Amino acid sequence: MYEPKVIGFLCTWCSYTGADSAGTSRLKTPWNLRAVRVPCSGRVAPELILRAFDQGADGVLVLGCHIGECHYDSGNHRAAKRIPLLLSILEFAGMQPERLRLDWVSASEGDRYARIVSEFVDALRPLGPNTWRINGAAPRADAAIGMPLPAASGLSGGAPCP
Amino acid sequence: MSTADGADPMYPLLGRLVSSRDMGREIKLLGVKLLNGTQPRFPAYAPGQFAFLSAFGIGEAPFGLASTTERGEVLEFAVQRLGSVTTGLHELAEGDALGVRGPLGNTFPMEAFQHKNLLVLGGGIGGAPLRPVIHSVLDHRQDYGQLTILWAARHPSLLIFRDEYESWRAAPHTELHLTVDEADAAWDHHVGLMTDLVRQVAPSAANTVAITCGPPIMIYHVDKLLSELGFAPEQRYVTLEARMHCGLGKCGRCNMGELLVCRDGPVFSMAQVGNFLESYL
Amino acid sequence: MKTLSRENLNLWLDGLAAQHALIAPHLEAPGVFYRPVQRAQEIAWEAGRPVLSAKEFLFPPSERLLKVEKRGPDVRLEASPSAAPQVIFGLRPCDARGIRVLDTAFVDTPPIDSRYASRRENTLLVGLACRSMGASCFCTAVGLAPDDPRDMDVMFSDRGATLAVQALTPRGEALIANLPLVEELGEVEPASRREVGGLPTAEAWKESYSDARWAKHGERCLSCRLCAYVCPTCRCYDVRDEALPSPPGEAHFERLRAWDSCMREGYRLTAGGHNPRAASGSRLRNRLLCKFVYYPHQYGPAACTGCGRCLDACPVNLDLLEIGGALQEAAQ
Amino acid sequence: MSISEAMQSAARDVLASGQVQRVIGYETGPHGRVRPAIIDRPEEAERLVWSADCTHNLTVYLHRALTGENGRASREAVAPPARVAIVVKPCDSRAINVLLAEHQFSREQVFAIGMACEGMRQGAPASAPEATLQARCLRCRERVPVVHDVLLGEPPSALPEALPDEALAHVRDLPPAERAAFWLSQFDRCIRCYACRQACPMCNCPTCLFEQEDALWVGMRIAPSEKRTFHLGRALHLAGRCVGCNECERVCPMGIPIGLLNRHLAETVESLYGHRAGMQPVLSPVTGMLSAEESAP
Amino acid sequence: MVSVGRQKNIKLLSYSEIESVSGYVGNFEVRVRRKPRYIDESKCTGCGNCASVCPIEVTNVFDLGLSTRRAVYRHSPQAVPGAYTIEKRGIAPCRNACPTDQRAQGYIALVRQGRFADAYWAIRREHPFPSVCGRVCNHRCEDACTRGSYDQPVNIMALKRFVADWAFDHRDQLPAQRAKSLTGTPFAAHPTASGKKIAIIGAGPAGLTTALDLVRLGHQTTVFDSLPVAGGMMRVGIPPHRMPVELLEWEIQQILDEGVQLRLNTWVDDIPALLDQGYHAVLIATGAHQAKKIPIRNSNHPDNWLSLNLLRRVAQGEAIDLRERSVIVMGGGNVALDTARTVVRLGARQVSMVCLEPRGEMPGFAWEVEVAEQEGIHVLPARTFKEVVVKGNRIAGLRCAEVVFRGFKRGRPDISEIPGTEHVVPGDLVIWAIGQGPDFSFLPGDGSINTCYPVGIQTNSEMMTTTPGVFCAGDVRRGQTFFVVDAIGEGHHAARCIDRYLRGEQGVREPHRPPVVELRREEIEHKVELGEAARRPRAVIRNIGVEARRLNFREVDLTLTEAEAVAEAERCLRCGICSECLECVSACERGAINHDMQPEILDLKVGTLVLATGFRDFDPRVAPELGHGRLANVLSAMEFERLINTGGPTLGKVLLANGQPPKRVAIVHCVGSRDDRYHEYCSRACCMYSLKIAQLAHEYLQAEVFEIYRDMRSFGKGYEEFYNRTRASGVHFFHGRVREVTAVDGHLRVQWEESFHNEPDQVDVDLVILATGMEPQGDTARMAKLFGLSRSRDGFFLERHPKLAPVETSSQGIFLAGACQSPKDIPDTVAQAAAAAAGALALIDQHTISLDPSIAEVEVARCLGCGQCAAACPYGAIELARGKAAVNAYLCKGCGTCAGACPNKAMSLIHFDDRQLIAELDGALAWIDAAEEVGHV
Repeated sequence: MYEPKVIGFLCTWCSYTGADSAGTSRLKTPWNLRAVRVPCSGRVAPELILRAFDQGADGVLVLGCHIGECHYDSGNHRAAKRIPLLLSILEFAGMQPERLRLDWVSASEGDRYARIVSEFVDALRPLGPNTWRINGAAPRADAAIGMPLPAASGLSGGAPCP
Repeated sequence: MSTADGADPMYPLLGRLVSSRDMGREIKLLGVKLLNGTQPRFPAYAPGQFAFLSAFGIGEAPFGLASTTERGEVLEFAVQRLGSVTTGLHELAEGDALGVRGPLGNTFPMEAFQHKNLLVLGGGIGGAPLRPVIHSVLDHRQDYGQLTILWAARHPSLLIFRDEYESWRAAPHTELHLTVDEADAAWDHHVGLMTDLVRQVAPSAANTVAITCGPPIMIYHVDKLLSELGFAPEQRYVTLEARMHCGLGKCGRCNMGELLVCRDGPVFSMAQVGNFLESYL
Repeated sequence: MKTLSRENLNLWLDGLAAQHALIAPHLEAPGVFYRPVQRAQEIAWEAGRPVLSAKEFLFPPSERLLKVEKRGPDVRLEASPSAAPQVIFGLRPCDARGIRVLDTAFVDTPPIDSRYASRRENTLLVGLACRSMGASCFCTAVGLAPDDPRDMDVMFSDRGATLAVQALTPRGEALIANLPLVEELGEVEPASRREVGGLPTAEAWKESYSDARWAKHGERCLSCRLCAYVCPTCRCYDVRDEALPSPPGEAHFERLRAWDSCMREGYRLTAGGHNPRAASGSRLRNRLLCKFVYYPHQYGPAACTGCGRCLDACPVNLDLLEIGGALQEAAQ
Repeated sequence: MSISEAMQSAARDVLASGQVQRVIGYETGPHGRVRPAIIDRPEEAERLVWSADCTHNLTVYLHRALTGENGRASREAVAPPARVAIVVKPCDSRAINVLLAEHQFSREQVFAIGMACEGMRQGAPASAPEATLQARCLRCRERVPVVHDVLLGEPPSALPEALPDEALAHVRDLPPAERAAFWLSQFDRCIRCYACRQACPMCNCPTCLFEQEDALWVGMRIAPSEKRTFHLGRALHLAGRCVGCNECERVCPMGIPIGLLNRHLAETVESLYGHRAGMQPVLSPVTGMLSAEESAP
Repeated sequence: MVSVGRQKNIKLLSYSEIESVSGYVGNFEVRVRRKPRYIDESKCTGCGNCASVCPIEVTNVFDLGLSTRRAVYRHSPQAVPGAYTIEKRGIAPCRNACPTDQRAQGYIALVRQGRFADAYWAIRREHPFPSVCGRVCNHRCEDACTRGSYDQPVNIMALKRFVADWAFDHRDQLPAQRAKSLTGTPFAAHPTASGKKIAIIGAGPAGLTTALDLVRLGHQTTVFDSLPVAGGMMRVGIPPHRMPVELLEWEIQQILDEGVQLRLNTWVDDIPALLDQGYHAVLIATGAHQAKKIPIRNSNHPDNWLSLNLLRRVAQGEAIDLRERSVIVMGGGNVALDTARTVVRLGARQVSMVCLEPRGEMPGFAWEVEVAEQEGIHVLPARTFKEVVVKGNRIAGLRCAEVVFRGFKRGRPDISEIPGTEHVVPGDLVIWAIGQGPDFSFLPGDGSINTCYPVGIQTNSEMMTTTPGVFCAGDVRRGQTFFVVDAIGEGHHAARCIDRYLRGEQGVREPHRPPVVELRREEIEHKVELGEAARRPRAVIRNIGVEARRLNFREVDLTLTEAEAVAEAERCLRCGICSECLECVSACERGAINHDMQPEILDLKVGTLVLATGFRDFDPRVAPELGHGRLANVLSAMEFERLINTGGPTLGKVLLANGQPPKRVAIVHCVGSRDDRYHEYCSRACCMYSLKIAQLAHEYLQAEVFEIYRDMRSFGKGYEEFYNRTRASGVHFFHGRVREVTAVDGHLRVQWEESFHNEPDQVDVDLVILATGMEPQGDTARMAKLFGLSRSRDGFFLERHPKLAPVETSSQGIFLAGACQSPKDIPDTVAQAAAAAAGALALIDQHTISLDPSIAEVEVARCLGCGQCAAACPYGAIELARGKAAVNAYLCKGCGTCAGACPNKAMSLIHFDDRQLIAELDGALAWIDAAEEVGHV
C-alpha cells in the first residue's frame, strides 16, 4: 500500500512543541511526516520546499505559530506571504496543490497538529506518488499540446532577433 | 580506444589517505598511498608536476606534487582549505579513500639547473610545488650550487613546511630567509613583503636561476624585481596556477592565450611567459 | 554519379532507425533540431540550418564520467558504459566540420578522451548538402562550402526525386554497400555559393589582442553562453561530483561533466578568488581568439565552421563578422 | 525632427553638458538588426536610433555600467560613470523602479530618456510589412514610462483595447497532468545557456543561486528536473519584481515560454497583494507583513 | 514596598509611562514619561490637607468603586511613595470656552459642597464682576458644557449668579479670602510697588479689569470716565430689570478698595498729554456708546431717539414718562430688547419691535424675545424700514416692507423686498437700536493712534496701538458691542501686555492653556452611573409675574435657592477631574503643589529590563449570568477583600444592601477561568484565596460558607493543609459548575451543574462572592510592541521557552516577572521575580554578554544588497552598508526570516543554514529505494 513521504517544516516554538504535546498526549499522528525543525516558519525558504519535492517528497507541510503569536513577532507573516506564491507556481507547473500546505499550530494545540497532519496525509494518499521527481529525459510532448507557442527567437532559418 | 579501467585519463586511481597533518592555519599536508591491485602504479614524476585529488562526492582539484619519487611512494600534497573540494579533502580521515589523477604537466628542467645557484621563492601555499625542487637539490647537493630559499606568507601561521626549516638550513651552501606580511609575538624574522625580502637578500644573478611560485600578484612584483636585479628572462622560472578540470588540455579552462597551463605548464620560463598573449594576472 | 530514389532512401532510413539510433533534423515548435527519429517521415527535409549543432550527440551537454559508490571507508568506482552505435543523417557540412574540429581536440591529440572517443567511433556522419547558404551563413569564408562533403562518411545531395550519394570513408562505403544505387550521368550541380568577406586572418586576430574595441564590444555582451552552446566547436566543460539517491548506509555520486563556456563570468575564478578574466571584454576576446588563434595553436584546425549560429543567437547582436571586419581594417 | 533625431540630440546634450558620462540606447547593427548601443562621446550620438524594434530592456546594463563592472577587456579597473543616461520604454522604466527599491543605484545616477511607446514589433525588420506587435505589447496598456527625465514622442491619445492573455489562460486551463507534461517538454529543451537570466535586469545576483559551485540547490546535470528547478526558482525570485519586458523569452534560443511563468506569478502577486512591480520604487511585497485584514485569523 | 522605597539603589519612577524602548541587551535606551503629579514628591508629607479641601470627588478605583476619593489623592494608604497626586484630564470645556479663563468646574464643585464663600472667591480669581456675568452673559461655557451632549448643559450662569448674590447677601460676614483668591495667579495681595503709573480711559468692564490686574501687579492705576458713574455699559447699558445696580456697585467698590483710583466726569481728549504727565502707559477702553441711525426719510425728526441714550438716562435714575406713547423700537439685538422692555416699564401704551432679521435669526437671545412678547411687545421681524411717516409734525408710524433675509454679506444685509407688502407700523416715537459704534472724537487729530474703520482702534497682538505705550481694549478696539466677558477677557490680556511693556522680560506671561478634555459618550454614562454626576434635569430659572413688572424695574429673573444651586451643581460631570480651583494650593502648608507641573521625559540607559506589569482582575460583568452589577449582594472577591479590610472603605465591615450582616455566603470558583467562553487557562490563585475568603467569612462574619468549586487546586507548600483546615472548620464544599445566580424572594439562589451524586446542585444565600480569575493587562499588546515581545495565545507575555527559559523573553536582556507572564500566586511571583532579578544581575555582572549562537550571517560575496532581508527582519537587525546587508548581532534573534527571504541565499542562519537543512531533507527522504537512479542522455 502506497504511503506518502511527507516533509514537515515545524517552527521550533509553536508547531514543533505542538507536535511534542501531540506526542505526550498520546495522540495518533501519521508516521509519514518527517519533521525538519526550523526556528520560525519565516525561515522556510521556498527554494527549500522546491528542493524537498525535487528530492522526492510527496508532500510538504509547513507549520508555524498562529498569526499574531509568532515567537519572532512577525516571522510567520513572511511565510504566509511567500508560500502561497510557491504553491501558485507549483500548481501552474502541474503539481497537485494538495501536496503543499501552510498552516498554524500553537504549542498547546497537539490535537490540532495531529488533525492537520492526518488530513494532509489522507489528502495525499489518493493522489499517489509524486511524479515531480523525474529521472531521465521527459517525453517531448509539445506536439501534443496544441497551443500557440511563440516562435523561437528563430535561430532556424536565420530569422534574427528581433 | 577503449574505456577499460585506468586507460581513461579522466578516471582516477584509488588511493588512501595515510597521513593528514596540519602545517598551518587551514593548511594540511596530505600523504596519499595508492591502492595496489589492478591499478597500474602512479608513474615516476618529477618536480613541478601536479595531480588531481578527488574528494569523492565533492569533486576534483589539481594540486602541485609536494613530494619526490625518490623519497618514497607516498604522494604528498599541501592543501589549503579554500573551496568545497579542499574542504572535503581536509575532512578526510586517515585511511579514507580518495582519487588521484596524474602526474600531469611539465617539470622543472632540473638538469639544466645543475651546477647553477638556485633562488627559490615560495609565497604561501605556492611554496608546495617548490618543495620537490628543494628536496631534489638537498638529495643531490653536490650537483647544484648555492641554494637560497626565500619563504614568505601573509602570517606565520600560514608558513608551510616549518618543521623542515632546520634540515634546510643545516644543508651545506643552503640559506633560508623567512618573511611574513604581519608578524605575531613569537616572530623574530623579517617582516614585510617577499619583494622587501628579495631586496634585503639582494641575490646575485650570476649563474643563478630563480624559481618563483605564489599568488599571481606576488609573482608579478617579484619577477619585476628580479629582472631589475639582472635576472634574464631565461633565468626566471615560475609555476602558474589556473583553474582546470581535466589537466589534459581538453576542458579548455586553463588557457592563457594560446597556451594551456595544464599541458604546456605549469612550469614556464619568463621567456615564454613574456610571449603570452594573455597575462596570468 | 550514383543516386538513390527518395522511396528507397526512406526505406533505408527506416531500416537504420530500427538498427541504430538514427539522428536527423526534426521540426519542433521553436524550430528544427537534430533529434533521434523513429521513422524517415519524422525528418524535416526542407528546413534550414538546425537551431543547435550536432555536437551534443558526441559531446552531450552533460554526461557521467564515472559513478562513485561509498560504503564507509570503501569506495567503488564504476565507469560509464561505452556508447551505442548511431547514425547522424542530414548533417550539414558546417556541423560535420564542427565534429571534425572536436575530434582534433578529443581524439587526435593525446591523451584520448575516451568518453568522446567511444561515441565518435560508434557514429556515422551522413551529410545532406545545403542547396544554398542561409542569411547568416559564412562557411565559404572559412574554406567550406554549403555542399562540402569532406567531413562526412556519406554525402547526399538532394536532386528532387532522387538524391546523389557518395561515400567518402570506408565506413561510409560499408554503410551504403547494399543500397539500390543507380548510376546516372552528369554531375551534381554545386550549391549556390555566396562569398562572405571580412574575416580576418589568424595573424590579424592575434594582432587585435590589445585592440581597444574589445572593451566596447564587451560592454554590450550579456555574458550568457548562447554563442558557445550553439557553436559546433565550443568544447569547454566543467567537472563536478553530484549526489545520487543512495540506499541507506551508502553514498552514491556521479562525476559529471557538463558544457561550460568561457563567456561565463566565473569561468576562470579560482578558489582563492582570483579571476583573470573578470571583464566581459576579455572573455569575449578569449572566445573569438580561441576560434582562430588558440585552438589552431593547440589542435590544428581553426575552430569556426561559418555556421553563423552565434550571429543569429546573440541577444545583443554581437557579430563575429562585424567585429572581425573592424579588426581586419585596423590591422591594415 | 524624427524621434530618432530627438533622441540623438537629447543624448548629445546630456553627454556634451557633462550631465552624464554614458548613454545606453539603441543602434542598428548588421543586417539592419537593432541592438543596444553604449556610447560615451557626444559625437557617437548620431548612431542612436528609435524604432519599433528597440525591444531590448537596456536596464540590464545599468547596474554594471554604474559599478564599472562591465566593458573592460583588461583587469585595470576603470572609473565608473557617475551618471548614466538610458533610453527606456514603459516596461523598462518599471525595471528602474524595482532596482531603485532594491538599492542597486540611486535615482540621481540615472537620467532616463523615456520613450512614448506604441509597442514593439514581432520578429525582424525584414518582415516589416506584415510585422505584428509582440504579444506582450498587445497586452500592455502603458505608453508612457513611469520613470523618465525627458519624454520623447507623443503618447497616443487613444489606446487599443488590451488583449487578454490567451496563452496564459490556455496553460492554466490544462488538466494538471497535461500541464506538467507541457512544462516538462518545454524545460527539457532548455540547454542552460542562461541567456534568459543574463538578459534579465532583475537577475543581478553576483552568482546565481542555481549555479553555485556546490550545486546545493540544483545540479549541473542537463536533466529536465534540474532545468525545471532553475526556471521555477527563477520565476519565484522574480515574483513581485518581474516587469514583464519578456526579454527572457525573447532571447531563449529554444523558444521556451518562460514569460508564462513570470506572468502567472505577476498576476498572483497582484491578486494576493495588490502589487504591480515597478509602478513605484517599492520592494516586492513578498517579504513584507500581512495587512490587518489578511492577518485576521 | 516600603523597604524598596527606602533602598537607595532603587530609583522608583512611579506614575510614569514607557514611551519607547530601543537598543539591545546591555544597551537599552528607555524613554520614560513621568506624568506630572502636580505635587512635589520631595515636599509632600502626605498630610492630606489638600484632599480635605479638594471639592472634586471621584470613584476610588483602588476600592473598586466601593468608595470615592478626591481629585488629589493617595493611591492607597500603603502606597510608596506616600506622596499625593492630582488627577487631571486637562481643562474642562467650560473653562476653555470662557474668555476670562473662568474655572467654572471649580466653583461648581465648591457649590456642590455648599462652600459658597470658597466658590465666590474662586470665581473672583478670574472674574471681578460675577453678578453681571451671572445675569447677562452669553455663557459660552454652557454651549461648551459636556453635559449638553448628554441631556442639557449645567446652568452655569445661574450658579454664578447664585454665588454672586449669596456673597452680596452675606457681604458682612463674608470671610476675607482675597489673598486666597490670588493664589495660583501672578497677582499678589500686597505687591511691591513698581513705581509705574497707568492711565485707563473708560471705567467699563475692560478698563476696570485691567486696572485691577495692574494694581495687583504693583502698578499705580487711574481710571478716567466721562460719565458720573463707573461700570460703563454694565452700568448704563443694561437696564435695572436685568442687572440690579447695587450688586455692580458693590463689585466696583471692591475693585476700588484694592487701590484703583477712579476719576469720573472726566473727558480725556489729549492722550499724548497723559503720557507727558508721567503716565507710563495708557489704556483706551472707552467702549462703543454711539447708537447708529440710518438716513431714511424723517430720521432726524426729534422723536427719533437713540436706544443707548434712553438706557443711559434710565440707568442714571431719570424719570421718563412714556405713558400714552406708542413706541417703535428698531432693531432685533439685545440692546433693542433691553430698550423695548425698558420702554414697556416706562408705561408705553404700545411697543413694537421692528427688525430686519426673521424670527429665529434675531441677534437677541431667543428666550428674551419670548419674554418681551409676554410683556406685550409686538415683535415684527423680517421688515425693512423705508421711512418714518410723519403726519403734521408728529410721527405717525414707520413704513416697512417685508423682506426675504439672506444674512449679511460683507457687513451689509442681503435682502430682497417682497413686493406689495408695504405697510405702516403705527407709532409716535421711534427708537433706534440697530447697533452702536465707538466714538473716536477724543483721539489725537494727527492719526498717531490709527483707527481701522469700521472695526475700531488698530492694535498689534500685544494690544498696543500705533502709539507706543498706548494700549486699547474692549468694544472700542472691536468697534462694536460685544459681551461683558469679552471685555473682561481683553482687560486681563491688556493688563498682561501692559505689564510686559513696562517690565519687559519680567512681565507676566500669558497663561498656558492645557489641552481640553473631550469625554466619550460611554465615559459620560459611566460617570452618571457611578453617581459622579446627578441624573436630574437642568434647573429652570423662575421669575416674577408679568404684571408684577409693570411700571417698575424689579429684577425679573429670580436666583436659585441654595438647595437648587447644590442640586444643579451635582449635574456637573467634572470633565477635567481636577478643576484647578486651587483650594489645595492654599491648603498645602509646604507649598508642594504646582498645577503647572509639566510631564518630564527621562532617557534611561539600562542593560537589562524586567517586566512586572501584572494582571487585570477578570470583570465579572462579562459573565452576566452570575449577576454581578445586576443583583445586589453579588461581590467580586477583590471587592470583598476591600470591604473586609479594616483599612478599606467600610473599615472592615461587610454588610448586605439591607444593612444586615450576611448569614449565608457562597463562593463561586473559576469565574472567567477554565471556561472556553472567557479564558481557557486556570488562574491558579483563585482556589487558595477562595479558601482564605471562606475562612474570613466563616470566622469574622460567623456566616455559613459554601464553596462551589470545579476542582480544588491546592498545590504548593502547605496549601492542601490549609484546604483541609478550612474544610474541617465547617465550610461546605460542593463540586459544580455554576450555571447562574438569581434573586429569589430576598435570597440569592446559586445553581450549578456537574454536582456530585447525592449532593445539592443549588443553594440559597444572601451574599455571593465571585472568585474572579486573572487576565492580561489591557495594554499588554502595546507593551509587547514597545518591547518587541511576543504574546502567547492567552494574551500574556510569552517567555522564551516554557520549560527551559521561563523568565527570559525572545528579546535577550528582557525578563518577565509575575502575572504579566501567566497567572500565578504570590510565592510563584516572588520566585519568578527573584529569578528575573538574578538573570538581570548575572548579565550585568558579566559585563560581557554571550549571544545566542544561532544568528544570521551574510556571505558578502553573494549579497546583492537588494534589501529583501532587511524588509523581512522583524527586528530591524539588518542594515544595508555599502550595498551589502549587515547583521546587528545584538538585535538579531535568530528567526532566519532573512535567510528565507534572501533570493541568493547570501543570508544564512547559523546552525540552521541551507546546507544543514538540505542535509536533513535528503536524510529524511533517503527511504527512496536504492533502485531508483538518475539516467542520462
